[in-house]
Amino acid sequence: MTAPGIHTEEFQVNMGPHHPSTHGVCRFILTMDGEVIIKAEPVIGYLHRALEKICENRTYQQCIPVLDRFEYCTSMSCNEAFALAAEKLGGLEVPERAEYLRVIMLELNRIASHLIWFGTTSLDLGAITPFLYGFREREDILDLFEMTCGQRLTYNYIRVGGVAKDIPPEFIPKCKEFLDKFDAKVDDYERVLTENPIFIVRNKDIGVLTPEMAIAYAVSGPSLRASGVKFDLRKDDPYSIYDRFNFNIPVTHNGDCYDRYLIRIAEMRESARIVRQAIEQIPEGEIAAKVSMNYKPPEGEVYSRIENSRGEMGVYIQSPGKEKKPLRVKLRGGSYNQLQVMPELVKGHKIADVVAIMASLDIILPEVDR
Amino acid sequence: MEITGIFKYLYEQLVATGLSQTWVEIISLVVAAVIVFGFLAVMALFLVWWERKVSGHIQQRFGPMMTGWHGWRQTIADAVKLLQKEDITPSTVDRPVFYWAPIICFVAAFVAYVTIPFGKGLIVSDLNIGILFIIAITTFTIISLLMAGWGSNNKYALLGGMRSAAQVVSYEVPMVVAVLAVVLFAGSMSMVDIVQSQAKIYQWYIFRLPFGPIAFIIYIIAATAETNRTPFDIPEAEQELVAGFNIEYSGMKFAMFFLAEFVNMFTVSAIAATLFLGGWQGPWLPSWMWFLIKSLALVFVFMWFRWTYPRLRVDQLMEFSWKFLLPVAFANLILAGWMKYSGWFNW
Amino acid sequence: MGLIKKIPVYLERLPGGGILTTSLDWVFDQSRASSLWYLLFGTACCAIELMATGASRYDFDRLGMIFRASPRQADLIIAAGTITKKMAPRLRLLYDQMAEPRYVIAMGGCTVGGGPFYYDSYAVEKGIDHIVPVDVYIPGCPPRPESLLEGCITLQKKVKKEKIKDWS
Amino acid sequence: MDRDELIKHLLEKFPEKIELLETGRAEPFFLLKNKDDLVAFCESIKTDENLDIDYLCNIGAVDTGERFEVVYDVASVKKHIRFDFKLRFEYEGAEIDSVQKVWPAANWYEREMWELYGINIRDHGNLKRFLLPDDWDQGHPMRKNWDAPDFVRMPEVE
Repeated sequence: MTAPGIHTEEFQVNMGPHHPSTHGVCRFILTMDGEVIIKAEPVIGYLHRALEKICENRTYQQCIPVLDRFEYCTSMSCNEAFALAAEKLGGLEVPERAEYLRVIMLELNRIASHLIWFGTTSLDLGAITPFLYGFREREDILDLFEMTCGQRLTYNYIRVGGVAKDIPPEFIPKCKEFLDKFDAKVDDYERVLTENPIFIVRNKDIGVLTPEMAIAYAVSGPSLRASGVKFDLRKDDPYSIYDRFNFNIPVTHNGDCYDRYLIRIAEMRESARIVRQAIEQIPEGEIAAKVSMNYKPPEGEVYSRIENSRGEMGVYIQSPGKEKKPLRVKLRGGSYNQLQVMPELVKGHKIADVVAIMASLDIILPEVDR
Repeated sequence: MEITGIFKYLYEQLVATGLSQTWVEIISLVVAAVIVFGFLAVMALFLVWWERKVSGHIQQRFGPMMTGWHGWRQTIADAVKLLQKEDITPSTVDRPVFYWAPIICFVAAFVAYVTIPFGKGLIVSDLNIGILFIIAITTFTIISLLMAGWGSNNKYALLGGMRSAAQVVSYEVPMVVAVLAVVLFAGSMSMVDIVQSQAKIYQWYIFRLPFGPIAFIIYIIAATAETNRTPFDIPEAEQELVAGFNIEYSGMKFAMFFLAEFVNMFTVSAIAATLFLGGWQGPWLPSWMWFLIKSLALVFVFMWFRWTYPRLRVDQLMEFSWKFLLPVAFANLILAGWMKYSGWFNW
Repeated sequence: MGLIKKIPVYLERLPGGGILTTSLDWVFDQSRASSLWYLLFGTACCAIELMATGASRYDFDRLGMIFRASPRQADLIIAAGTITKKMAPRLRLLYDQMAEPRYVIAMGGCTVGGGPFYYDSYAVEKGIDHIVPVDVYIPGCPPRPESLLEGCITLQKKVKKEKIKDWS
Repeated sequence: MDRDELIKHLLEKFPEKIELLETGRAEPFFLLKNKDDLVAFCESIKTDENLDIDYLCNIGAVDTGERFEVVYDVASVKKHIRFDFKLRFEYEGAEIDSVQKVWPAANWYEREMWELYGINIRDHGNLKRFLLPDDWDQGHPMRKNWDAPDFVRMPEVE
């Protein structure tokens, strides 16, 4: 690229671990020729908190609060993944009302996580105001969560065998009120960013992920659906009661940053639809099966996975039988594989694109480092 | 309520004291410099506070509230705090370059006000090459950005410095061509003549269709790039280059860069007001008040840009300037030339 | 900085100089307290609460605190989130790069004393006070934005009590 | 292709190599007897056109107190198949082949297994430390018999 006579050598830049744009603490060693990146090597482990080792010394109910910190943007889905696995192990039956409460909380948490993604994506591309708008709606959802489980971020609400508490009477009206105004708000977001020429120019054909590479690197979730593969665990490997709601799966085909943006905006609307249907159909009844504090599932192992806002979140549990603590808990997050594929996506782009690609893949580091 | 009278009265007093002519000149220029410097320092502090309030209300929050009514003392608190900060000069730094960069940036920002007319007769010295002088001075900021980038001996600062030099140079050219269109019509480069050529409201260059509005828009776009503001704030893009060229500066050196940026913003909008919106012309209110209203309106437009637009990538930014802005600016200049020659629009 | 440290010594000798130093103290402390620029340093869940506090409902900017990306211009580190053994030297490096009157808020249980990762975790630092000197501890996992704001106000009170003489 | 067809298909394809573990759940669980034909087994299930396993969900190592186990959870995106299989081998000489050539996603999973458990991965490519601090010298922390001076276990409370 440079004139033949001039001697130029590569230039190594250290992006992270303390860097305003990397989500959490991830470090990239970028080997660059001028502004163009030749090789990017992620260095992780700055948030490795040994969650799996902790879960080996906890009973099943005690594991739930530890797993809240596994993926703190959507803690509900971490609880759900673990609870599903533990229930499959012991063959527990979850009452109807608990299933509905779980779906409502999961989908609200997916919207909240997408709003965090929407804020940080616009922040990374330089537009600071959409970050504030995204967090304004998220505060309403957090009020709903606070009403039921008292916490804003790490809920410890979905337990093995059901849910912790029933929703207060004013939850449903407040939730309806939020849902009614939410669609108009998503139109606002679309007006701010979707047709914004600078946003389009910064995201079109940047970091194109081909379907083959996506499946080879086990990328899942919105990033996989943006590459044209219609694969959503809620429809293809249905768990809990997702087969009772009708919602569709947004798919686009050219797999660049802009498509991943469009997919997540559409998913926010779909989740709102699911929550609206779940509120109408929610039956009465008790909210948790009778599970003792030191619940001892029979000997065996299971890998159960659910659709999280960042892809497939899987929990593998092996129980030794007569113990109240699991022998081994292996956690799998969606960002783990997306960060693994990122060096391939980043080659040949500029340093400003690394930020755009990372924001569009919605990578956060607790899922990667566990 | 014209305040030019006060200066005339002071000048006569000075002459009456019987000092020699050169001494009188020196003293009057020193007094003018101190007044302009004081006005601009206060204006910079006000602009910083105003930007935080405007950004707050655009983002549905309050902005500074705790220091005085609606936080009016906030920027004073920031300035005094920056005074107390330890002024770190890292050991590996290229000492003279690192030391002089903020000073050049600061001085360049203030010297441009020599030929800007604040009101009727309120001008430090009315050079007949007024606008050319201003454009020449404002390009000094490139040198200071490069010096800051190179001097801090930090990879991010170097990247930030290189980017800012490339950006300001490439947006200088369309800006000059846009200003040339106005100068062509006004017939003189002195700022006072330009303002006087826009006596009536329909004579403002922004309303001189078709070349006026195009020149105004090109000027505003180039001005946003000139002052490194979004959507062109590549040099200190927090997300990519941590803090761009001023990554190694702390305490008073950083404060100089920070204030210079806001003074530059006011300079650019003052020039735009003088060239396109008829400077201090305006009914009823005194002339200097009109000048302030027009400049602050344009400053608000710049702030508005910052809090709505994302950031462009470096190569897109260069492409936009060379491949789009410059051809349009030249076409506009030719159009202005034809309009002037054909005399159709010469009202 | 050097010059400012010597002012109180000269002022004391003047008659009535004491009043001047106290009023000078007041001006410096008020300005330092009401414009604490915090460094963008969030590692884990508390970083999300830090962002939520920066957002419109619990706005940080009301206290005059804006985020700065470079440690040189920040005078407050809010250590938000778990500090693992691999991250500890980075935190110390950032703290050393900050300009002199600097403060640290330890936000969240993990930074106060290991939090939920105190038992059974081989990779988490049990609290950060042996890495950086901490001024205000905020318990909670993650602490609510109100408690984070209350922590900042406590830090402001502490800053308002400092004297120029005993600057390090 | 539902569960019984899948089990019948796999059992006839690899009669003596694998055996079904009774878990009574939707996803069948197989045990690969000999760990040396791991790569052959993975390649055949990937290329087999009516299986088409192209999506590797997860690789997890387990230290059951007396031996190692490595669990592979695989799935097919197109055919909606999902099943798991695992290997069992003793502590000393713990060494398995890398399945990176079959599924590139395995790279980091194997690297993590090597770092936290000490299971050596043959011809892996870049077996470097990436989760633990660079100056970590206290062995492989995820093993059951691992201990360290500042490692505090939660006290039993009844």
